[in-house]
Amino acid sequence: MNAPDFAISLVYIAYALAVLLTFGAILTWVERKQAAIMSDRIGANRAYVRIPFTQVKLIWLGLFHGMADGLKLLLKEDFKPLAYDKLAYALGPWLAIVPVLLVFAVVPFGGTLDPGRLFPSLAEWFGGRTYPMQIAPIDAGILIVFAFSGITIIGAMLAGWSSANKFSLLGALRAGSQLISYELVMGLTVLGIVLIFGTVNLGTIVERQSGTVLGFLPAWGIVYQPFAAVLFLIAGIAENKRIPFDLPEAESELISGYFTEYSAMKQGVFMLSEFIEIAVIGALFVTLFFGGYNLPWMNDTGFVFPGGHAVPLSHGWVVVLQLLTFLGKVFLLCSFQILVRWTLPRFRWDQLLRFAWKFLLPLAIANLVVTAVALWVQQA
Amino acid sequence: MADTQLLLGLSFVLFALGLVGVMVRRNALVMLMCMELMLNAVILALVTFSLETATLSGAVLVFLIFVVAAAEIAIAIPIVLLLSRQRSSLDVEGYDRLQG
Amino acid sequence: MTTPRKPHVRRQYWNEPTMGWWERSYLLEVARGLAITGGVFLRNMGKWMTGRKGALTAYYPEEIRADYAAGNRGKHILTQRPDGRPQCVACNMCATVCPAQVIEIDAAFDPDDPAHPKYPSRFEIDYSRCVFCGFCVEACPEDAIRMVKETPDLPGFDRDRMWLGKEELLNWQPHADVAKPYPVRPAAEPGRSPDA
Amino acid sequence: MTIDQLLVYFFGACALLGGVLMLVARHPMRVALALISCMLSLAGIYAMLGVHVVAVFQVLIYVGAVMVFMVYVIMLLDVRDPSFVRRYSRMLLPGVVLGALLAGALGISAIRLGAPAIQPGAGAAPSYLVQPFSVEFLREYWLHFELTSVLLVAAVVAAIAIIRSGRRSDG
Repeated sequence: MNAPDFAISLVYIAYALAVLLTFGAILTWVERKQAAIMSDRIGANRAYVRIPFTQVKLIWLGLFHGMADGLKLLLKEDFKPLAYDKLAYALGPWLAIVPVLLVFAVVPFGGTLDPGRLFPSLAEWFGGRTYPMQIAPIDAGILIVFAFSGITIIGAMLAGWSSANKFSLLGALRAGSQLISYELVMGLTVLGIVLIFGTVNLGTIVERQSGTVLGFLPAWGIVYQPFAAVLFLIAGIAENKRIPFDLPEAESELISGYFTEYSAMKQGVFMLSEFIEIAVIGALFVTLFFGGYNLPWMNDTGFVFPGGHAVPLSHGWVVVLQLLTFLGKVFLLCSFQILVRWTLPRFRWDQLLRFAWKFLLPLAIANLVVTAVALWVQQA
Repeated sequence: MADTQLLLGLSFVLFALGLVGVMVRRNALVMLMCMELMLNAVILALVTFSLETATLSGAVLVFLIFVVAAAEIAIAIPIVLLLSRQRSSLDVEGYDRLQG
Repeated sequence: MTTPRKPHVRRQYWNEPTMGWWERSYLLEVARGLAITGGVFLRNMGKWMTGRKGALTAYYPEEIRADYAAGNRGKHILTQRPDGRPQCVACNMCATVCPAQVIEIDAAFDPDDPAHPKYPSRFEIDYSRCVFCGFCVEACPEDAIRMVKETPDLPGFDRDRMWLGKEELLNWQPHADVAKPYPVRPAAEPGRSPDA
Repeated sequence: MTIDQLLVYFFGACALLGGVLMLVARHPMRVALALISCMLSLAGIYAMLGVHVVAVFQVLIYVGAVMVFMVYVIMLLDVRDPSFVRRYSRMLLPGVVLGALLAGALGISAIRLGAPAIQPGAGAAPSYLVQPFSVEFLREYWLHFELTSVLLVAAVVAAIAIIRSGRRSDG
């Protein structure tokens, strides 16, 4: 690894962290505001930042509520219960957030970056190398996603078990069985996409989603696998334990489930990881089914419309457009998850597991078999 | 490339640790986990051999070991569950009914 | 050994929802629910984007509800004499009748006004406890306290702000209805000492 | 010494530490945590050696499935028994001696073996990327792969049978 590679990696990591943490902070506000607008209310609008030495208050539709929440969680008393196991208690929040952040390492958030063309003064230093906009372009992309989300399960279970609280323990048990069940469904739905694109490398999967099918449809995964997309989204929402599937932290039954005994920033870390997970699930969905950073009719040089009309763009604009496209799609997905959360009623616990094992899993397997047979027929 | 013999040595030591764990610990669950450690040590050795001989068979064998480990845990855990339900204890020294 | 468990009989309710198999399968209904909430969201969002208000609720302190009842009386005022002094003679009848005991009056002596030598040096109403029953208006012999349609600007971070004093109560927007002409009476005969 | 090599040493030390902690820790949950850290370190070693497939599946199957199951059971069976107070059985001394002997014997044999019989790079270096690896896997070893599924089915059936029999004996 030489200096330019290292610099690019640092830039990517900084970008990914900034994006994820911003999503985590903003989504707390978006969730409240969107819920308010959905139910004819106004929503959070009280927090403000006063410019020092003036009376100018920046309210900005209450955008600073996320900041206020963070500050409150930081400054609150960190109340430590008589934990059953101090080590596991301290480890819980970390195991919950770190794998979620790491998952984003394999998600491509843009096309190919040519820093030499972007900054001509540095062209010599970079020596004409190009970099895919992905922190770790590893060929085992999807597998890594599932590997890391397996670690989050252990985080939730450790947190619940070590709190020495029966509500936490129940929440942890529920978290364990729910996450394992739905991760299985998620893996099986993704296999259809893997079959179609013939790779598990997320970067390649996104590249193969550029272009069009049948002349007008964008060649996105959702066109090939609409059924798998729905199943994946369901399983994804279940994976980040949000409302139709929020049994592990059901407020009305279990106080707040496996992190009942956590307070101050430790609880904040759990909340933050949950909000980041919304964004990560959105990013995965976008990568697998929504064509990632691709816009229809766009390639590395600009737009080429079906009529043969072309709009060439410079490399910088293409990069910016790809980044923005990805962020916009992820934001739409987050918004959709929030819509689901404020619309659907919750499952009962037995219904939740029955839904996973008796409904989603057979459907996912059927989808996989149909896809495999269709591909086999096509190739034969 | 790291030293092959060092990796092999690590694998041996881990295997020995797992073996010692199975022998000296009293808790049934801990014994199971020590067996997992032994399997892990074997996997490390296999990967090292596979790298050393530049063949895939070692890595393939690793996958078969994964499956064996999953099957093993799927059977062993219900047995431990049943034992602990009967004796309400995980202490293997209490399981002496077969001693005759 | 174990008592046989009673067979579970599901209770029938009078308002049991009737669902066809399609609704029972829950698939289309999920999509329909999402469409409804999403539609509401998009409509309200469109209103916000175009500068209209997309909510039924009010910004509470900044925005006064438009739909207060016609008979709502939300604020007390003290009527004034033509010279601007309060008409109140500090008889304490409103404070006595007040069910929530929110009115506090300190009486004082004013030798310069022989007709009404007793006046309130302090007249305060604690709006955090006021029940807006209007008994004080009924009890007042001098027509010195009235209630008007405005609502006091109460919300704040401090409970002390909810005490309105004499100045605030006297500082009303004079309507024709409230500014009652005070009949000018001749001054009291000299020699009669005013009661303290 | 490159940074990769340093990382391999670091992960190796972590794995060793995890293995030792497994013997020392008192509560099964601590043992499980030590084992998880050991497995993650081993996965790190594999990743550093370039065997990405094995590294990912090590995390996916061992940490994500086997250890989750283990932790679940430890959580569920919070049994307090003498094994918490007295960690070691009567076999402590012979066990440790035997373990040391085994490690020593293996180590000596490894040293005496010296260079491997097959020279590295004798054949074409295999690719451990997911796609070539899985193609090779399913082309050469498909029968073994299918047989493992039989093993898994047998395991599941056995597990269900065990649970059933336990339930019957409970009454």
